[in-house]
Amino acid sequence: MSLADLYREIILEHARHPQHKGPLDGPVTLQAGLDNPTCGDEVVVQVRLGPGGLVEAAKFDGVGCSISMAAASIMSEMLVGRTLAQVKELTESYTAMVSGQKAPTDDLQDLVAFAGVAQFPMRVKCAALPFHALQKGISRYEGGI
Amino acid sequence: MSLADLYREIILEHARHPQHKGPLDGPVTLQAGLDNPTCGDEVVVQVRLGPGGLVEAAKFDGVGCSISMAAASIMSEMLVGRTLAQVKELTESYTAMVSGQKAPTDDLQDLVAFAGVAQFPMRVKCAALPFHALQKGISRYEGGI
Amino acid sequence: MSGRIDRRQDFPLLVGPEGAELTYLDSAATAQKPEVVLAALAHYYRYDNANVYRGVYSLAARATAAFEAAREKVARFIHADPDEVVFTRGTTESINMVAWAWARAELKPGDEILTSEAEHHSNLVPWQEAARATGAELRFVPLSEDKTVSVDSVLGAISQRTRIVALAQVSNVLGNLPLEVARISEAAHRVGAVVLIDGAQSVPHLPIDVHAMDADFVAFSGHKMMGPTGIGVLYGKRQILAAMAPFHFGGEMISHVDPEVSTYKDAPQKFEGGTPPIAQAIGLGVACDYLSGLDMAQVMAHDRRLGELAASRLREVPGVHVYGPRGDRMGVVSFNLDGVHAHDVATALDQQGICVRAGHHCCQPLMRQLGVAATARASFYAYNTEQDVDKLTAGVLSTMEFFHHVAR
Amino acid sequence: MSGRIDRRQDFPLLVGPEGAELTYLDSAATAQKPEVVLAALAHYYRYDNANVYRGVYSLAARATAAFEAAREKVARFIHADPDEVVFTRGTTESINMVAWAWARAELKPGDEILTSEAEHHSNLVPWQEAARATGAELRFVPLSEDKTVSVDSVLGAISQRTRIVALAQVSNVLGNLPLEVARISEAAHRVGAVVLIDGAQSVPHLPIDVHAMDADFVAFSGHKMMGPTGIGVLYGKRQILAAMAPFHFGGEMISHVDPEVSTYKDAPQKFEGGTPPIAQAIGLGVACDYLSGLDMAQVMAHDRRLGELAASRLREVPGVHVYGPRGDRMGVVSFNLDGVHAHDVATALDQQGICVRAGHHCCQPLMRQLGVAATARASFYAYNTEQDVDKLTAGVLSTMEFFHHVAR
Ligand SMILES: Cc1ncc(COP(=O)(O)O)c(C=O)c1O
Ligand SMILES: Cc1ncc(COP(=O)(O)O)c(C=O)c1O
Repeated sequence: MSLADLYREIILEHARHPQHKGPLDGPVTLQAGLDNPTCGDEVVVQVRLGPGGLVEAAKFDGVGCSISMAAASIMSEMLVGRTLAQVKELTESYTAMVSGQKAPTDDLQDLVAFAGVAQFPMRVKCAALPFHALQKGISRYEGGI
Repeated sequence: MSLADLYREIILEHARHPQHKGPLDGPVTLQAGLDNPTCGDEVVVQVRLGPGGLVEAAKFDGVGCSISMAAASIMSEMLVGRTLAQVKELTESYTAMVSGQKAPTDDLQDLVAFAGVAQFPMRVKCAALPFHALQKGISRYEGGI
Repeated sequence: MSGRIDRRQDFPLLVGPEGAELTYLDSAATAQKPEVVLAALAHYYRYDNANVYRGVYSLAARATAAFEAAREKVARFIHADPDEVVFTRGTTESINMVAWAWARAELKPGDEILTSEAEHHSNLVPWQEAARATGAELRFVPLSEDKTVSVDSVLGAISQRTRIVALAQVSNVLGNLPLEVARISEAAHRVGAVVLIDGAQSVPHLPIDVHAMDADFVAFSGHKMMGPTGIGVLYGKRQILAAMAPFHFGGEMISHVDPEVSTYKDAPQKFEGGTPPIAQAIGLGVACDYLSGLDMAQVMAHDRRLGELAASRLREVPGVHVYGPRGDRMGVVSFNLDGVHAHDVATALDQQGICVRAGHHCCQPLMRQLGVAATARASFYAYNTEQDVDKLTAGVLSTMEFFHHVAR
Repeated sequence: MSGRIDRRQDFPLLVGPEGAELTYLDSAATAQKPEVVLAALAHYYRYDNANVYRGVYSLAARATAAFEAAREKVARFIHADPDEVVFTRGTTESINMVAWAWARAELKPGDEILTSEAEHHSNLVPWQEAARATGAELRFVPLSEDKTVSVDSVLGAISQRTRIVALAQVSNVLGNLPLEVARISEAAHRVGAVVLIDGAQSVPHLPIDVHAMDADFVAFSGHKMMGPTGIGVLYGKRQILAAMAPFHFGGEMISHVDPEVSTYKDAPQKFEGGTPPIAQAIGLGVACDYLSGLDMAQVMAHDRRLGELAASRLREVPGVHVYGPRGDRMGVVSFNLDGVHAHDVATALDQQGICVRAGHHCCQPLMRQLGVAATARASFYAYNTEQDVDKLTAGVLSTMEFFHHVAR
């Protein structure tokens, strides 16, 4: 395992120039914040559903390491145009990959760059953080909270 | 070290037939109770000083193992006729012997039987208990309490 | 089947430093440790030593993984979930944690704490203090003739005012068969009370399923189950741990800390402020695996067999009194010799290479119930054998001899 | 003289399982253990393992003697008397013991607890809770420009209402030179306040004389001073321990137990309810001897030399920020790289065999004072060498390189 296996170019790029960062303008359908108290990373995810229940816009905000910030950035980008069911599927697929339970699959697209995280056990939480926040937002929304 | 080195005949004899056991009749000049919470042994010592500041009577009461009961019995016997200063000297000499800091000396008389205790570290407290109660009584008396 | 286990060779202390056989009969005070546990401690310190949770480097990852794997092993051993396993220093701290963090928040005047006079001081004094602090009342289950606690008398003593039932599953003096906790839990829960089981003498010696017992808390010590000193467990049901306030405030149990106010993590971390006993938890995990390898049903059968054998042999010796149940029992056997103090018995046996404990066994009220100042106590574990019982019986006979005939 | 110590060979983890050199720079989180400490643990379990105080047999006598000898060694190490040394699990438990048993009995509304925003959570959160429980007020010493606590600002912040001053002698983030505690004690005692020193980062690294410091309490952890996990100390002045209520109620801390009420032993036993961490105390005693053998003045000089060297080397790297005092300092060096998160720095260094910690170091309020979310931290001990500083500097340079140039 070399450092470059973890920090793929696309991760460093997104960490340096995060996409979809900042508050979501307009109506917010679901949102949630989550942090990792052990390391201090914090991320907030906001999503708006549009016609047909498709994600119309997604944004994140927060502070953290390149892994968590890049994951939040790529995630936000990929959410747009998906149904909640598809978002949940993607989330499961991704978290299984970063925790080493599953090999990367094509549906993960750019998120495949995080496959190396599985070799760095203390960084799995960083990579999963934005997706866990998203999950929290979804289950709150579905629970009517 | 054999068992007979610890439990000399005179010790077993006094343990079976303790002398000076029970409450002191008549005036009590000084007294104190002490226990060893770890093992549950308890001893109370009562002393009356007579003319010339000599011990006129000494009694003990309590429950405990043969070592502590025999020590109390022999101690009570030996106190009679001594001044408080002599009693204190005897106490120091004895406790030094049972804790292994000093070889037995003639002034200890029958108490020399407890010399073997020094080889049984967990029993030193038993042998010293009645003398520690006595010390407590003396310092209370001298402190005017 | 037969409860015959022979694993002496795994216990360096028992085979003796220079081949001197030691007859160690004080496992109720602390157990000897198998080599695998010592090896796990050394391995941890030599190859994985780092603080847990806090570091991102690989060494810290190894330490954290080993520590959490230990929690899983302990959880599996008692059929709990890992997040219900709080690491403490031992039974005493586990019970005190409940007496401070749960009882002081929950109890009020009029409430009753139900315990017994047969308890170890560690399951009595914390409740005395909690009662004093909250105004709750301490009540005692009436003891049976043999001074043991029976389920029926517990059921009879539970009232509408009972808020907590705190009892040892096996007494460290009487060696009773384990209380049927499930029946107690059912009755206690019916009146809205919680159940705390002092498992110090049961968890090491029998198969334990905390969910089947349905107790709210179970406290036990690692050192009595072949694990290291300095580690113990408070098992707590998920919901009760979630509602309970933390006890040790500080590093690693917090979520957010502002200068004036803080928020806390979920259980079990919430209750594990500060650097935990990392190596000790790992050692305890290995001890659990070792015991599971022996099969806890076998361990219990072995224990019972030696306890029953020792009790009946000692009862045959004229002038020996054996306390506790007359028939079926666990491997804890308290006894006294007529006219010989328990300390003298222990010293005499020690001279013959037999380690038994003498004293009040941290059970002063029970001693008073038994009408004695102290007892001698032999207690067995998986590494003991029938030969150890033979030696004990022979040792007691010769002690009797020495004090009653010799040197008269 | 020069503070040059080279004892790597005593630390199995540092020479590596199969010869792989590890650059361990996280001793502020936990220290590595010398072989003599591991040998003492193994020896205890193999040859002396028995419960303390409780048995009259020879094995128990050996265990008790070893345990009490350990207390004497620790006492000697900090120039205390043995009965002023209470064994706990670590700094966190030691401070919580004071916050529960002392503070909750002594503090009332209007009283002030004086601490700082530079404290470890373990010396902050217990006081937040004690303040909330008693109505006392939490006050913070103003920090200097470099965010350290200075004696002068402490003296200025002590008021007639101050009842306790609770401060770390050395910060686990800033690596300041040790506070001159004696001056603080004098001022605090003048207004009737007590002083608690969090010695987690000072006791392991410098000569300590608690009587000269005149602090009322000093808390520290064994695992940070080359001892085992699961053991720590609360030093308390004899009079204050005598007046303080116990905290862990149960076995071996009692004097007399009646069903309804109990009396307690004197300190230190009063505070050590239940089976103590016996093996761990013995290991800590050996660690104290090992450190004394190195000479604590040398240990401190070595620490300072490496800390000052690392800080100045890192400061020379463009884009690196080093926190804490600019000149003289101890061997704890927190830093950040422009545009690279501390976790990424730690992972990058780990790939080069260098262990540094990254995060808030259990000091969230201090992080806010420093205006950062996290820092990387290198911390040194007697087994580290100048080569370790070289590796750190080279590692930081190549990390900078990787994140700023490679893969752009
Ligand atoms: C300054 C300071 N105080 C307290 C602690 C807590 O020590 P422990 O985790 O051993 O209880 C630490 C160590 O993390 C520390 O550095
Ligand atoms: C029944 C019982 N409860 C509690 C304890 C206390 O355990 P520890 O000393 O490990 O805290 C013991 C052991 O001495 C025990 O036998």
